[in-house]
Amino acid sequence: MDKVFAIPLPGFVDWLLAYLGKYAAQVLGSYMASLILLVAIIWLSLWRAARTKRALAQAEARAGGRV
Amino acid sequence: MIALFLRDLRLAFRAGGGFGLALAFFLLVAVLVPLGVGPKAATLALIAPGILWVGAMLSCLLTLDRLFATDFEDGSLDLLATAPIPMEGVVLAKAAAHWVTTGLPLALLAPVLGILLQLPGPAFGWLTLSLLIGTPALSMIGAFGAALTVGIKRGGLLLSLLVLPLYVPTLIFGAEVVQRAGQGAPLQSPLLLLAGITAGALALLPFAAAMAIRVNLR
Amino acid sequence: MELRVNNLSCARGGVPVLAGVSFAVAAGQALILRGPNGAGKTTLLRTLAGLQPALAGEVSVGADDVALATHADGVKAALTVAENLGFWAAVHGQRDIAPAISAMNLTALQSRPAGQLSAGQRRRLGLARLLVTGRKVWLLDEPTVSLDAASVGLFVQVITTHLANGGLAVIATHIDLGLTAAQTLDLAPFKARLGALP
Amino acid sequence: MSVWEYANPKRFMDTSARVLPWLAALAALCLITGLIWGFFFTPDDFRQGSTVRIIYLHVPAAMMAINAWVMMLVASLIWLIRRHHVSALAARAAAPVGLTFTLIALITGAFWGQPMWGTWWAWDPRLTSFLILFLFYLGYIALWSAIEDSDAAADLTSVLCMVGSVFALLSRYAVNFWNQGLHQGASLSLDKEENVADVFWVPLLVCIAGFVLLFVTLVLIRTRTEIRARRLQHLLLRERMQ
Repeated sequence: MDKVFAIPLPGFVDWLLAYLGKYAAQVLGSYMASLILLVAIIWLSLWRAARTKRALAQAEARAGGRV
Repeated sequence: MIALFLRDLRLAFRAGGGFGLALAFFLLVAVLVPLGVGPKAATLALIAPGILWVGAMLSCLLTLDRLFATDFEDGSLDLLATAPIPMEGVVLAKAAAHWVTTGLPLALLAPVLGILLQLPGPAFGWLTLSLLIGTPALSMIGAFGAALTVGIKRGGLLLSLLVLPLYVPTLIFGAEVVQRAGQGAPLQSPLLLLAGITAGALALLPFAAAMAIRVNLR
Repeated sequence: MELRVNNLSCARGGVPVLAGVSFAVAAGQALILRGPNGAGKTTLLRTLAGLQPALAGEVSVGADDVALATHADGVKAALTVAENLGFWAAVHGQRDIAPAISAMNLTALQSRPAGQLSAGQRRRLGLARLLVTGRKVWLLDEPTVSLDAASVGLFVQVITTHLANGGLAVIATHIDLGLTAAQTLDLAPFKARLGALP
Repeated sequence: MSVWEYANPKRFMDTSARVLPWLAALAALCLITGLIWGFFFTPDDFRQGSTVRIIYLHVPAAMMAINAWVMMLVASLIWLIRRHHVSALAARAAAPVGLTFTLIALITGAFWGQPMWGTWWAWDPRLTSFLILFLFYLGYIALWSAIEDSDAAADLTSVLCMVGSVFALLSRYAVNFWNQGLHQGASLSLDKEENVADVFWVPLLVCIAGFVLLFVTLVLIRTRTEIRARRLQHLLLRERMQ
């Protein structure tokens, strides 16, 4: 399985660095940082939504029909 | 309102009123910076306006979180809310008392600290003048921050997080006046803008602060 | 001068405490609020004083003829008794604090910083403040807490003279003040059930 | 009378439940196509070299950072005037998202300017005002979490948002004034699109749409969570009162 990945990966990285030229560090850096932040806010929002939904369901169950 | 202003002044000068606190802190800042930055007159002269203004700002901040908190805790704020003076008046009176006990002495002490920081000669007068014009805004904005955090336990840290970003315009224009005075450059525009911000803050913020206090008293 | 309240409901910190409270207090009358702790006595007084917006219902007295006495007396420890009273007098546009000082028997303590007063003396100073406001409607929250028997007698005297010259009072208290012109209102039946969420 | 004067959260919850999947899919679609298109299929800028690719992250993030604050301001006003709980909670929900976009704008802006300014952070007026905006977001979020009673918190944060907006504008102007001599203006000004060749233009628009949709999706998700959290708090309160 990893053999399939091994070949193109280093090739891809070299190709990418060449493609981006002199400022590869800046471009990759900003894209990596931005994607990490975006994933973080999305994951945090979804995780908190699920946790609150679960806690609410339990509370409503405990409260029974009297709500 | 005058009665409240005078009472606060009396309280500040009484034991434990914290009158000298802000001045001592300001002196400390002016002493510590050269120890950190090094004694070279050239570098100190360059950063003196900024350091003096930032020092004045932080000194103002020190006594702000107790501005309403003591009255809130001993019930005076509730009673003041039912008194004939409008809450906006209460906020203005307390901000004025804070200015007289903190902002004014800072402005008068600043030239002395300017000497410590090798401030260029022509800038001394303007330093005091810019502080005199700018510190009322610092007190008013600070009073607004104190009104927001009056109900919160240990609100002091939150107060500085809320208030310091609001100090940015006053800091920039205030330090700019002193900077340009040192270089002999024309300084009408930063001076006028500084005065404009102070006027705007004194005119509008009492209403925001009064609303915040009414919400916190609910 | 009359205090009319009808169908008042109020909340504390967003939680409903009382609902459908109605009563009227004529000049010269006093109303004693009874009810267990947490029944909403303080919340009701704060709503009448205008510190809190009522959820529903009306209160007929304006916010500026009301004088409130809370658990915390609003006394500054660093100021002397005279200075404290002088401040509150100035705030309310009065000048003369002598009658208030003599009424609550504080003459001997005049120049003593409030920080050195006992709880009872401090409470007497808090109540003396009421006399200095010159306001007709008194809202008193447990006024006799930490007062000794003599001081309670003194306080009852002050209330009686206040009612005699046309004032009125709403007092949340557990002890029997022995006021002649007083009705009692028990707040327990007005306890608000938590509104159902939509 | 129910204690919460809701702007019928029921209707909001139902409509947002229906709309959310579509919004999320559309946001993902726009973001992915825009970024890939901009990253791989546009030529280098003759002056900027490949750093121009950062435009596809920086400009949308910067725009959304400002629009998020404006949205919070409008939501605060609606709360203060009409007492709609949903708009107060929406303002609270938008703040962390706005904070993240400001961070993205800051980082990408700094990286983008690095070759030109020679340092990883330059006190360029635009970047500095985003730094100040970042502080405003921090203060706003901190105030929300510092107050227990949510009605009082909504009022206080609304006032802070309004006062903060005025001072943010003042700071924006003051920072321009303060930085006259330090740095010559960036050769490619960061916000203006008109001097961007059209080949960059279309993918940039797609990225901006992607960011807007992402913002709306996240705010909806977070607002629903706030409403549920409010209801949970209410139920827990009842349990304690029983």
